[in-house]
Amino acid sequence: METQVINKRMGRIIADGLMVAYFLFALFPIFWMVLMSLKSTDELFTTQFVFKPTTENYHAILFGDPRAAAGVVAKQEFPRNFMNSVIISSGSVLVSLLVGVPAAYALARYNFKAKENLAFTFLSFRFAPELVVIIPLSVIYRKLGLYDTYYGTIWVLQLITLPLLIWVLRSYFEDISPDIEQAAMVDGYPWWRIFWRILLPLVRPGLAAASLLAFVFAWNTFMFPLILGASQVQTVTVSALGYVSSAQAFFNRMAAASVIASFPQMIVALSIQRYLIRGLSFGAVKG
Amino acid sequence: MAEVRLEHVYKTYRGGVEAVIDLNLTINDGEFLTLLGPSGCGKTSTLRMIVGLEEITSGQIIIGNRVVNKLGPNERNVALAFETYALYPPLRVYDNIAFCLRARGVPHGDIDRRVREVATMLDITDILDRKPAELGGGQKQRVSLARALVREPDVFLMDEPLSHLDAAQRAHMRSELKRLHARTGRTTVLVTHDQLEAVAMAERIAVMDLGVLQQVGAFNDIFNNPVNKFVAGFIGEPPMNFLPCTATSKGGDVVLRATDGSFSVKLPPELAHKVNDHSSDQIEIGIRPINIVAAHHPNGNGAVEVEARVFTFEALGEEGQLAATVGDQQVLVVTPATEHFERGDKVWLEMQTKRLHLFDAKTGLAL
Amino acid sequence: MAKLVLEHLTKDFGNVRAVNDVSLEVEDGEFLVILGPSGAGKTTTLKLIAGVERPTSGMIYIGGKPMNAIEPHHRNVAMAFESYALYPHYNVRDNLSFPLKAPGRKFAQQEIDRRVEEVAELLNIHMLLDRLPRMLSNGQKQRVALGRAMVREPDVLLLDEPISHLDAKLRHRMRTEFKALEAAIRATTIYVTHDYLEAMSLADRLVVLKEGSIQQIGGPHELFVNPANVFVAQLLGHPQINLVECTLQRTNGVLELISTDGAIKLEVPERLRGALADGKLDRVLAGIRPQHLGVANGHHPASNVCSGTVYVYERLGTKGTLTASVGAHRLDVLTSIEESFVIDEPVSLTIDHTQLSLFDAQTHKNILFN
Amino acid sequence: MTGNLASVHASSLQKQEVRARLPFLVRARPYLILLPALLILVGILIPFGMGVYYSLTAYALNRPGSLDNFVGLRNYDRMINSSGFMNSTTITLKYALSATSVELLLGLGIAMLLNRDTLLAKILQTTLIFPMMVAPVIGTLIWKLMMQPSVGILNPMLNAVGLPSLQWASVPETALFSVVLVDVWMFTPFAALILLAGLRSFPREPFEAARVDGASLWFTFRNLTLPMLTPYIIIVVLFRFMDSLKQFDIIFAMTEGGPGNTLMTYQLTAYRTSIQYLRLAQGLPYAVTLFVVIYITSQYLVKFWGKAQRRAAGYSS
Repeated sequence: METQVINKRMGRIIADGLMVAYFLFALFPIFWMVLMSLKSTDELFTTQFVFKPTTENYHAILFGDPRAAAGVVAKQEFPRNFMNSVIISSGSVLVSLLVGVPAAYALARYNFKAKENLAFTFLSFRFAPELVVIIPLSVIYRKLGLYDTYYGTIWVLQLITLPLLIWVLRSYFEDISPDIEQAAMVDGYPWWRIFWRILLPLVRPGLAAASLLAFVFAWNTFMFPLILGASQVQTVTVSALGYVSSAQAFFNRMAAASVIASFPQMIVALSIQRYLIRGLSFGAVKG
Repeated sequence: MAEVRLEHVYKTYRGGVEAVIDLNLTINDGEFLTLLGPSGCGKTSTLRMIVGLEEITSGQIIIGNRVVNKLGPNERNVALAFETYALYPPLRVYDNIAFCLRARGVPHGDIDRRVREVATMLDITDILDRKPAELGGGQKQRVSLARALVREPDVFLMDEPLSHLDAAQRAHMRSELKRLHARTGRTTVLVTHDQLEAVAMAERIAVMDLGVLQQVGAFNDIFNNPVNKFVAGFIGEPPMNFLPCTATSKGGDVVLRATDGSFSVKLPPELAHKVNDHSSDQIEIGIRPINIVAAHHPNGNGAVEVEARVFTFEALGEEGQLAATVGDQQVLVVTPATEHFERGDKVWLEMQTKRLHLFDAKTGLAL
Repeated sequence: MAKLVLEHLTKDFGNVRAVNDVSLEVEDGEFLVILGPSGAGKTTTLKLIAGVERPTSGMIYIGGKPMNAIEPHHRNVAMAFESYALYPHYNVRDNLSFPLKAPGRKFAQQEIDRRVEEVAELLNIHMLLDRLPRMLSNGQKQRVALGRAMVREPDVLLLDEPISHLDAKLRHRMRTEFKALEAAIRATTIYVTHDYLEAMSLADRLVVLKEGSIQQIGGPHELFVNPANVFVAQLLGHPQINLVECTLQRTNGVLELISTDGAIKLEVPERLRGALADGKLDRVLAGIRPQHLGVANGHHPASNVCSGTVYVYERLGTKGTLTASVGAHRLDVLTSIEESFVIDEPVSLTIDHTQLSLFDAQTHKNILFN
Repeated sequence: MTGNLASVHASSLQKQEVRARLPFLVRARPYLILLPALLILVGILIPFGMGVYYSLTAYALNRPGSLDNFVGLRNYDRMINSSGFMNSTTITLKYALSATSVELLLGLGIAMLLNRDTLLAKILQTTLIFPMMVAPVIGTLIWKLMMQPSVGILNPMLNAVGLPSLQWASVPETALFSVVLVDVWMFTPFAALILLAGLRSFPREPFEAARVDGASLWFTFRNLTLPMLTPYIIIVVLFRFMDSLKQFDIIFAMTEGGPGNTLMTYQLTAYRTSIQYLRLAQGLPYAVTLFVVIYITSQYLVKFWGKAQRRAAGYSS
């Protein structure tokens, strides 16, 4: 009997060891990024961990570099890029909500002929390579004057945020028993009032989580603003690339920009822990 | 086959919840015993301790002549049919039954023979190639039983086997389980919260409540001389009526007066002496609805009867069910199919003294 | 309050006919019970009346007005759902007051509070008013669902299996409580159930449904004693009515029923002789209820007695059920719970032939219904 | 049988039929509330259609009038015979297959470890999703920085354990390894979370029954855990294989398809040819071909997932 107890304990130690190893691999890059963002330029090339942390990098990218030599590309547009990202991401989530929430309800509750293929077409947007749509749009947008505008980028981001919201909310609407809706009808409420006072409140947690997740994916996109945007609507993801290719390799500033650009997602990740699985799997897996 | 002895068995879960308290119970070799009690009374914990799925906090469980506390579930040669059948979803019925034999490395030829043998016994030979989810409740139940029986265990345990079946299947499975036990003579333990099921099937019933064994005995002992108010109230449907009274004795006669003063009755000699020997005067009368005769006018000749008013009367085909109010109490009476009562009528409830029970109001113990 | 009329109501889901040509009149204030096994179309019928389902054909009238073109929220119909369907994010008070705050219903706030308090008192859930549905037991949820349907005193009240999801003990208690409640309900009410005890106890009038079609309409006692067909006879009563296939024989002037294997011989009761007079029927099914069979202890008259052996004995609730095998038949006999029998011991049974029902062996229809 | 219904409403049923239908707005409601979504759907299908059309012409932005020169499948023919096509196809498939398989296996391992519900597992699980939340471009830049010979930390770490330094993405030999490493770092949490949710959705009793049946851990894993986990595995494959087939951000941020053509996948080729060299007609065929491959595979995988879900739940599907 004793051997069984021992190798049970050994098993647990090995398992914990492996788990810690993976989480080191997963979290170290983020930790190292924060570290780099606190290194002053002269200490940049020393690789030891002990150093005097400084906030000069954050200062530089947020308020402009006091010691900037003329030729160096002054990176103070970072705050503007950050605002661009906020506007574009929240804009596309808002449009997707206005369009997606009723559509998700219709796909959950009513059954009509083309329902499943319609739902699958939205899903296929998520998997389709976006270039097939973006390349033609790069021509069309220039003709329509939508190139490098908020509206253009928000419109094309529907490719990312709309399918997610429709599928996740559809699974939340399907969780509500039709009896509850019918009870409200019998209690004397027209359809849209029922939608507003019963159905929406019941999917609110799922709605919030799906919107935040859609915000993160919209925030993280790179190809859309890269091709269909320029200086006007440059997002943090596109601007981050600028640091590396500029003449003077400001790695520590890039790290600072990366930290600020990744900060919102971490908050989102922590706040919607429970609903994460359902969002990531488009409603297929109920965590 | 084997006897199962539980000696001073305790089960305390993390956080101090005492699920089983000082349980002493012997299940004789070849007996069909039911472990009955409301949900949360410790019956399932007891079952899981016998099977080995739950640690035994203290005390001993002996199966046959082996102390099994330290043995794993597969070393105790016991079999459990789960409440939710717990069939292996991806496997066909044949593989479900053969699973434990394959796990023990039994040669292929024997596996096939034993699986077909037990399938014939439970008459599921026609669904051996089907998958669990395609089966009806009754069929799933039989596969779960076959899987437990194929290993010829010393003790066969069942956790609420009939609770997920519809009425017709339940009645059918009740007689099948009884016939199965009669044929195999294997020591069998059934855990259920449904007292109808327990009464209908088992030779002996062990009633548990709040982790404590209340009473063990054959149906007649438990039904006719319950040891306390809990057992009396739990067994029997519709449940026993309880009328709280105060006892006074005047010159050898004992009179029980209802605490709300709505009635008083003189006890016949065989009951009177019990009250006299008892320390407290707070007594509760216990009488089953089938042991009360409702009459339109008083009987009078010394019968233990109480005047009441009809609250509701339900004509149910084979019998009637009368709810009569006595003071602020409601008394249920089962009436013959031919009787009829109107709401608000006066009615006299005569209690059959042979079936009248007396309990101490505070402790609930039978006098 | 209003009279409810259904005219040739039919509802198809794809190629499945859930409700088949149901025509029914429910008087103002009547408590009608619809009884039938699951899948008989009971709930669909309720949902057609409430308007949440559209009829394939046929008309629905409430208080003489056609309802087919009117949306549910414009019909003064209330419904308690089998799944309770309480609003999970509202507490009990808001669930109860929700119908009263519907658009088009002008109830002053204190009128709403008064009605909510009153119905909460009636169903004794006044101490639960601030709780959320998920904190309630099934019994409590059932009462809140009922309260929500009753609170606005609708013209028509629809109750879909209100107490069938409770455990046996609680269900019996709730049935008695419902019986007391019946007096307080003034609306025209349809109560749906699959439990014959609820039907027998609560119904002013009883409708038996099978696969969407009405089998019989009448008082509960009438249906119990005089079932229109074998289905109704088997549905009402536990244990089920015994059915013995017999042939008719006239021996020395007395019309007798002989079971096909000859083990059972019964006299045809007076009231059934007329229907058999034309002699067209040769094979019939004799319906004998278990309570009309008894265990003979020797001194009974010769006729209407048969002998067999004990197949199985089971105590259930207030009675014991003895299943005796008599020839090729298995007869259930109701006994007192105190009895006990040994498997396979011989037993002789007496049959009260006066309570007999007879059914045509082919059509399963009661011979008294032409 | 149904009692003599004194039909107060004797008027013929057909006449009633008109008053029996619900108003038009109510009956059309499902389609009305779907309308906005349908508009956006059309708004995306139009450019998609134009994209396919462009790939059938000789359209190049720097050559006016080239749009009206319809050439049919010539571009596709040229693409297949072009020198870079074979390399592009193999690199796209290699990237997708290696990334998906490593993430699946590593994810399964992590899920099994986290499913043990120890305190440590619960704490670590909250941070499991972080790598996936970082924008792919930014995550790649961080790894690129760590791989930097001068300021990077990876080579010093390798040397510390006695391994030689690597040139990571700057040489063809280790370029693919570097980008797949970043993909694995970023998306293994997805596989782990889905498979963990799968493990936690299993009913407890069958596994207890297996213990009572005396089945070994491996025997239970192979006969019970794996078959019941299949639908979740398919979801991971569906999402990861499709996404890594069209991965753009990681490769672009790391090497823009370099060194040379080593990492020129379909997406990168389509981007460089259409956007950088403005030759839409030559770039689009790559994107359209990738779309067709992904559409067919995802159809098949979704169907397969439906079947697997039924089989895992115990139907013979």
